[in-house]
Amino acid sequence: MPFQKREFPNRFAELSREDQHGLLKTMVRIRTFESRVEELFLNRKVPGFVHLYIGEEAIATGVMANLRKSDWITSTHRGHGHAIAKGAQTDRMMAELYGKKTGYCKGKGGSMHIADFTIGMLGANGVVGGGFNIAVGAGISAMIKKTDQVAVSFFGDGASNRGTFHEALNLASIWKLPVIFINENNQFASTTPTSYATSVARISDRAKGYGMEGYTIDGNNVVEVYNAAAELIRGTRKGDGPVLLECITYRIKGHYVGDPERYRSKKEVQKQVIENDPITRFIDYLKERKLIDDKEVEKIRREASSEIAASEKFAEDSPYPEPEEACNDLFSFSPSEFPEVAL
Amino acid sequence: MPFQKREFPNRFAELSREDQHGLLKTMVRIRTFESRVEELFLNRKVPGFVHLYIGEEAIATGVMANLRKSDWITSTHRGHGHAIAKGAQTDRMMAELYGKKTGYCKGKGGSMHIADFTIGMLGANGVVGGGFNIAVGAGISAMIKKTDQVAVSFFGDGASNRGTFHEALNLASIWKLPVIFINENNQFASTTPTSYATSVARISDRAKGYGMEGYTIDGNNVVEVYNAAAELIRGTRKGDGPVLLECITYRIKGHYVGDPERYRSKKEVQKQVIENDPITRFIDYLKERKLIDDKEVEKIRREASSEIAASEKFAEDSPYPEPEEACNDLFSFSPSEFPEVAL
Amino acid sequence: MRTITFSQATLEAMQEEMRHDPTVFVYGEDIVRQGGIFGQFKGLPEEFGDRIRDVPISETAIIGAALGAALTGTRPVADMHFADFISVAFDEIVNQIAKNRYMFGGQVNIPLVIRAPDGISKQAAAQHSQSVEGWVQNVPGLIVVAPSSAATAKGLLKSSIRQNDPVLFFEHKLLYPQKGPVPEGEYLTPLGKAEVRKPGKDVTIVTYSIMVQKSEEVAVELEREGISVEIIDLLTLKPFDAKTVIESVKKTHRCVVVHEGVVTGGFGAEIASRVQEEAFHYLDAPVLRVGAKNFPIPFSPILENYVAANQEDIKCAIRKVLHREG
Amino acid sequence: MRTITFSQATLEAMQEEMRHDPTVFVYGEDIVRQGGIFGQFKGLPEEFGDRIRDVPISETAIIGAALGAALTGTRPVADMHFADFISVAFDEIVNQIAKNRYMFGGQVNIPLVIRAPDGISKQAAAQHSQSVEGWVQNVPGLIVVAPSSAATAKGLLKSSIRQNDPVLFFEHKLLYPQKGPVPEGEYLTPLGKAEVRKPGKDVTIVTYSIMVQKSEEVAVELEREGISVEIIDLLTLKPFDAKTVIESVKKTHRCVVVHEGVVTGGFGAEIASRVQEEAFHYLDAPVLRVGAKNFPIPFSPILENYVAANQEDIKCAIRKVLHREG
Ligand SMILES: Cc1ncc(C[n+]2csc(CCOP(=O)(O)OP(=O)(O)O)c2C)c(N)n1
Ligand SMILES: Cc1ncc(C[n+]2csc(CCOP(=O)(O)OP(=O)(O)O)c2C)c(N)n1
Ligand SMILES: [Mg+2]
Ligand SMILES: [Mg+2]
Repeated sequence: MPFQKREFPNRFAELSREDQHGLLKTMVRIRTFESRVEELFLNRKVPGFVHLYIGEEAIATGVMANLRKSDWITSTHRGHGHAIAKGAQTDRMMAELYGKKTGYCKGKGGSMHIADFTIGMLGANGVVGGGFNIAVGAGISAMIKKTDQVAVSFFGDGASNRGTFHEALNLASIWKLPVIFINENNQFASTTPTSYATSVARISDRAKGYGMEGYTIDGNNVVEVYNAAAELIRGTRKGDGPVLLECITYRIKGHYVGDPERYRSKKEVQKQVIENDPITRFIDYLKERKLIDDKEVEKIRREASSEIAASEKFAEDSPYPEPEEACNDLFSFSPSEFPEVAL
Repeated sequence: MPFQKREFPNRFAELSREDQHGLLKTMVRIRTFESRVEELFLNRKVPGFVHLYIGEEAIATGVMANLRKSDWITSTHRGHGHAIAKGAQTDRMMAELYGKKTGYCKGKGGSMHIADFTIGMLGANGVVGGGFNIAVGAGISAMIKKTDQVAVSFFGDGASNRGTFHEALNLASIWKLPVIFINENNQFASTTPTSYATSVARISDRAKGYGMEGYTIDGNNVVEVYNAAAELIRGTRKGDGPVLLECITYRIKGHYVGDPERYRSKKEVQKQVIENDPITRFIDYLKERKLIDDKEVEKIRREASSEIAASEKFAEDSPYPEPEEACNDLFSFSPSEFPEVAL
Repeated sequence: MRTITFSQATLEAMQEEMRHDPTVFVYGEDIVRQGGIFGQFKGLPEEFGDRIRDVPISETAIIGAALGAALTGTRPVADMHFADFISVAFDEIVNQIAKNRYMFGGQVNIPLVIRAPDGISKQAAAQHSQSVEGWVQNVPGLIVVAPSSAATAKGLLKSSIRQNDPVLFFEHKLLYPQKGPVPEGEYLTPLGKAEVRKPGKDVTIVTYSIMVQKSEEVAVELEREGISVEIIDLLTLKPFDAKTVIESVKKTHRCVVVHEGVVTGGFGAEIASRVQEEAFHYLDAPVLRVGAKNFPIPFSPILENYVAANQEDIKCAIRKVLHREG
Repeated sequence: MRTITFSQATLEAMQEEMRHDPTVFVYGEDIVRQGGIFGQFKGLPEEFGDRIRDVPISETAIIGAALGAALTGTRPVADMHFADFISVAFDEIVNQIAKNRYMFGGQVNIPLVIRAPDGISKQAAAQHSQSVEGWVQNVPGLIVVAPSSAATAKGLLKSSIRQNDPVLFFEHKLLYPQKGPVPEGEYLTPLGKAEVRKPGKDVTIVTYSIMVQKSEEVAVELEREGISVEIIDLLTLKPFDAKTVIESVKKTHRCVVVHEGVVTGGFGAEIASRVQEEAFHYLDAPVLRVGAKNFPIPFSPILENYVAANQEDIKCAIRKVLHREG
C-alpha cells in the first residue's frame, strides 16, 4: 500500500542512546504488561472486557516520547499502551484491572476506563469515538489559559467513521486548537475490515475535509512515528493548529481476549507476527546501527518482566474495595449532603 | 471566489421551450409563495417559525426538474421551496402553515414539518442535519427493493458541520447508494458566516473524505444547477454511487421572518438582490437567447399570483382541527386499542 | 416442548420474518462475519445474503437510515450492539423516529425495530452495563419491549417486526445463552399485553426482562414462609398493560415494582405512580420500587453486586409492604 | 427591589461569574453576533472577548469539548440553543459527562454547565417545544436545575457555574422576557433546595419552572373557594429536595405534581413515587400528576393548547385529591 508520505527530519538520531533505549523500554513494558494481562484474563484473575495493544506499541511510544507530562491525551477501549507510554504506573493499572481498591479508579473503572489525571491521561473510553471532543476541549483549555500544552487524541480506524470525528476536527481546525489526532489504523474494527467500512483509501485523506494537514506513516516503525510526531507536535504547540496522523499497524491479537477471530486467517496474522512486529523491527534497526547490544536488550526485557511481576503482586495483594465504597465518587460533594443522591 | 468547476453537458438546451419555461414557473411560484408567507407571518396569520427560501429558488428548481415523482427528497427547516419544486400543492402547504385541518400534516407540523409522502417529499426537518441519514435510508430501500429510485438530501452549509453529514456520506459511499447530497451554501448558518464555522474553502472538498465526487456550482444559475443535477443524478441512478454537489447561493431574507440581521450589512444584501437574484438572472438568460418574451414572463407571474391567492383563500377558509384530533396519528393503531397511549 | 436458547429464539424470529417478507432486512456492527456478539445472527448471511449487513461504527447513520428505509417501504431491523449506545443516535430516536408519524399528520407508518442488548453482565462497567428504558420512557411515539424468556423473545420479536410502528427491543445480555421451552412453528406474542407469570394473593410484583426470573426465585422462597406472590411480566413497557397490573393490585392490595435499572427516575416510577393513582384505595402499603442504586454500574465485582438489585432486595421490599420487616 | 427580566438576570450571573473566575467561558451557536435568541448573552463579547464564542452546528463537539475543558481546568458554560437538541449530544451527556467522575474513581471534578432553553412557546412544534428533563432523570451523575423566575435564574446560574459537578440548566423560553424583582449585588441560590412559594394547608403542589406561576394563579383562585394551596418550587430537580416535599405533604395530606412536560414517564413520576413511598400513611388521596398529554407538541395553536397542561388541569387535579369534583 503506497503511503502518502512526507519526509520528517530524523529527530530520533538526535536522541541520546539512553533516550533511544527508552523507546524500546516503553514498548517492551507495554508488551510485557499486555501479555501478562492476557494470561491473567484467561486465568480469570481479571474480569470484564480486555482489549490488548499488542503489535501497536510503536505508536503510543513514538508519540508520547514527544509529549510533556502536562500535555493531555485521550485514549480508547484499547488504552493500556497509551497509559503506560504517558507515564502511568503499571501496578495501579494492574490493580484496576483486578478491580482492587488501589487501582487508578479504585476498582470502579476496569480495563476500559483507566485514567490518570496527574499525568494528563484523560481516560480510556468505552464509547468508540468518545475521545475526540474531549481532546478538543483540552485544547480549548490551553487556549483559554494561554498555555502551550497540546492534546493528543488516539483513535481507531473504526472510530474515524463516527460523527464525533467530523465535529471534532472541524472545530479544532476553525479555532486552530493545539490538538493532534493520531489514528491507529490496525486494519480492523472488531470483526470489520477497515477497507469495508471506510470510504477512503487513507484515513489521513479525510484531513482535507477540515483544511488540515494529514499524513500516513508506518505505525510499526517507532522511529518513523517518533520523527513524525516530533515535527507535528512541535508545529501544533507553536500554534500551527491541529493535524491528523494516520499510523498503519496491525492488531495481532483478537479484538478482545476471547475473540474467536472468524473474520481473518491465522496465516494472515502469522505473517504479521513474523514480518511486522514493531519491537523486533526496532531491535533490528538499533542493532544494525550498533545502537544497542544483546545484553542491553536482555536487561530491558528482564526489568520489564520484574516490573510487571511486581505489579501483579501488588494487584494480588491489594484489598478489594468495601461494597459501600460504591457510593463514593459520583459527585464532588459527599452523598450525605444530599441524601437522596445515594438512594 | 474561484469555483472548483466541471463542465456539465448543456442538457437545458435540449429541453422543450415549455419545459424551459417550467423552470421559471417553479421559481416564480416559490418566490410568490414565500413572499406572501412573509406578509402573512407579519400579519400574524401564520404562527410558529418561518424560514424563507427567497433567493435560493434556482437550486430546488434545477435539481427537482431532474427527479421523478417516485424519487425521494429530504429537506430542511427551510423547506417550502423543496416541497413546491417536488410537486407539493401550495394550497395544502398554506393550510399547514395556518395550522388548518386541510394542511399536509393536519396542522400538526407547520412550516418546519411539511411532508408529502405521495410525491416522495420525506419531510422538512427542524433538526439541522436530520435529513442526511433519512435520505441514506431511502437509498437503502431502493437497494433492497432493487428499484432505480434515487434520494436527494438538501442541506445547508451549517448542516455540513454536523456529525450526521459524515456518517451519512461514509455509509452511502461504501454501499454505493443512490443518494445525491445537495448543499445549499447560502453563506450563513443563522447568524454565523459559513467561512467562520466551516474549515474548508469549499464544502464540496469534503467529498474527498468519502471517496466521492464533489463539485461546486453557481447555485443562483438555474441552468447550471439543472445541467449539473442532470448529469449527476443520471450517474447515481445507473449505479455510480453517491455524489456531493455544492450550490453557492445567498440568503436574501433573514434567517427567520423577524430576524434582526445584526450580523451583516444592508448593503451586502442589497448588492445580492440587485446582482444575483436567480429569477432575474434566469429571465435575462432566457431573453438574451430569445427563449421567452415579456408577455410569457408576465403570464407566469400572473398565474403564480393567482395560484397563491387561491391557496391563501383555501387556507383562510379551511377549518382548524378539533382539539381532540391532537390524539390521532401518533401510532398506526388507534389509541382505543391501548388506552394508556392517549393518556 | 423443545428447548432452545433465547439467542436461537430471536434467530428463528428473524429467519421466519425475513422469509415471510422480503422487505425485512437487518444491519448492525459486526453481525455478519461473526454472527453477532451473542450468536444471535448466525446463519442469516448464508440464507439472506445482502439483506443482512455490517455497518461502520456510525450509530446516527444506522438509526437515521433505518427511519429513512421505514419511510420508503422497507422494514429495517437495526442492531445496536449494546443498548448503552442508543445515546449516540438519541436524536434520531426521540426527535425523528418517535415524532415523524405524528408531526406529519399520520401520512406514513414507521415499521422499524431497534434491537438493543442491555443490562449488567460480566463486569462490563459503566458504559456497557446499562438498562436504558428510563431514557425513553418520557418519549411519546415509541413502543418499548423487553422479553424475559426464549419464548417471549421469539414471539415479541416477530410481533415487533410486523408492527407498523417503531419498536425499541431490549434484550438482556445474560438471557441470550439461557434455554427455555419454545413452541414449534410460527406464533406471535402480542405487544401491549402483560403476562401473569405466577398467580398469588398477598402481593403483586410488577417486573420485566431478567428480573422476572429473579422475582420467581424469590416467590418460591417466600411461598415457604406462607407469602403468596403474584408476578406480572410486563413484556411491553411502553405502552404498558396498566389494566392487568391494576387488577392484580386491587386483588393483592400490595405492589412491588422490580427492574434492573437505576431506581431514581427509572421506569418503575411510572408504574408506581400509575398504581397509586388508580388503585389508591385498595393499597395497604406504599408501592415500593426495587432496582439499582443511584450510581453508574462500577467495574469491580464487589461494587457491581452492591449497586445492582438482587433477590434480597426484592424480599426485603415484599416484607416491607407486608409489614413483616426484620 | 429593582425589577429586571429573567434574561437580564442570567446575563448578570454570567458577567459576575466571568469576572470572578477567568477560567469561566461560554460558547454556543449564534450567541456572539446577535446576543443569543433571547438576548441572554448581549454585551458579553464586548467585555470578555474570546471567552464567549460562536460554534459550528456541532452539538457533540460543543458538549464533548465542554467535558474535555472541564477535565483540564476550565469551567465551560455551553449553550444548547434549544433543549430539544441535547438529544444530539446525548451520549456525551449521559455516558461521558455523567459517568467520568465516578468511573475514574473520583480523580477529577467536572465543573460544567449546559444551558438549555426549553418548553412550549409560539407554536414551535414537535422538535422545538419540549421539556426534556424526563430524558435525564434516570441518569446518575447529573445535577438538573430549573429556575422559575428572574431572581432564581440568577442565583441558581451562579451556583451552577461554581458547582464542581455537571449541571443541566433548563430555562423556559417564555420566562426570558418576564420581569421580576432581583436583589442588587451578588447572591447565590443554593442547589438542591426547594422553596415554598406559598404556604397552604389543604394540598401541596410540587412544581418547577414556568408551571410555578401557573400554579400560583390557580392557588389565588382556589383560595376564594376556601382551598388553601401550598406551592413548592423545586428549583433543583436532580437531586430534588425530597425533605421539603415530604414535610409539606405530611402537613397537607394531599399532593399534586405539576410540570409542563409529558406526564407519562415524566419527572413527575419520580416525585409521585417518592411521596407515596415516604408519606403513604399521611396521604388522603393518591398523588396526582399534571402535565402534557402523551403526544409530541403539535403545531396548530388549538392542538398545542389541547396537549399542553393548563390552569384548568391543575384545578381539576386539586379538586380530585380534595374529593370535590364536578
Ligand atoms: C459508539 C460505539 N459503537 C460501538 C461500540 C462497540 N465496539 C467496541 S470496540 C469496536 C471496534 C473499534 O474499532 P477501532 O476504532 O478500529 O479500534 P480498535 O478496536 O481496532 O483498536 C466496536 C465496534 C462502542 N464501544 N462504541
Ligand atoms: C441540531 C440543531 N442545532 C441547532 C439548530 C438551530 N438552527 C436552526 S437553523 C440553524 C442554521 C442552519 O444553517 P444552514 O444549515 O446553513 O441552513 P440555512 O438556515 O442557511 O438554510 C440553526 C443553528 C437546529 N435546528 N438543529
Ligand atoms: Mg481498528
Ligand atoms: Mg446556510
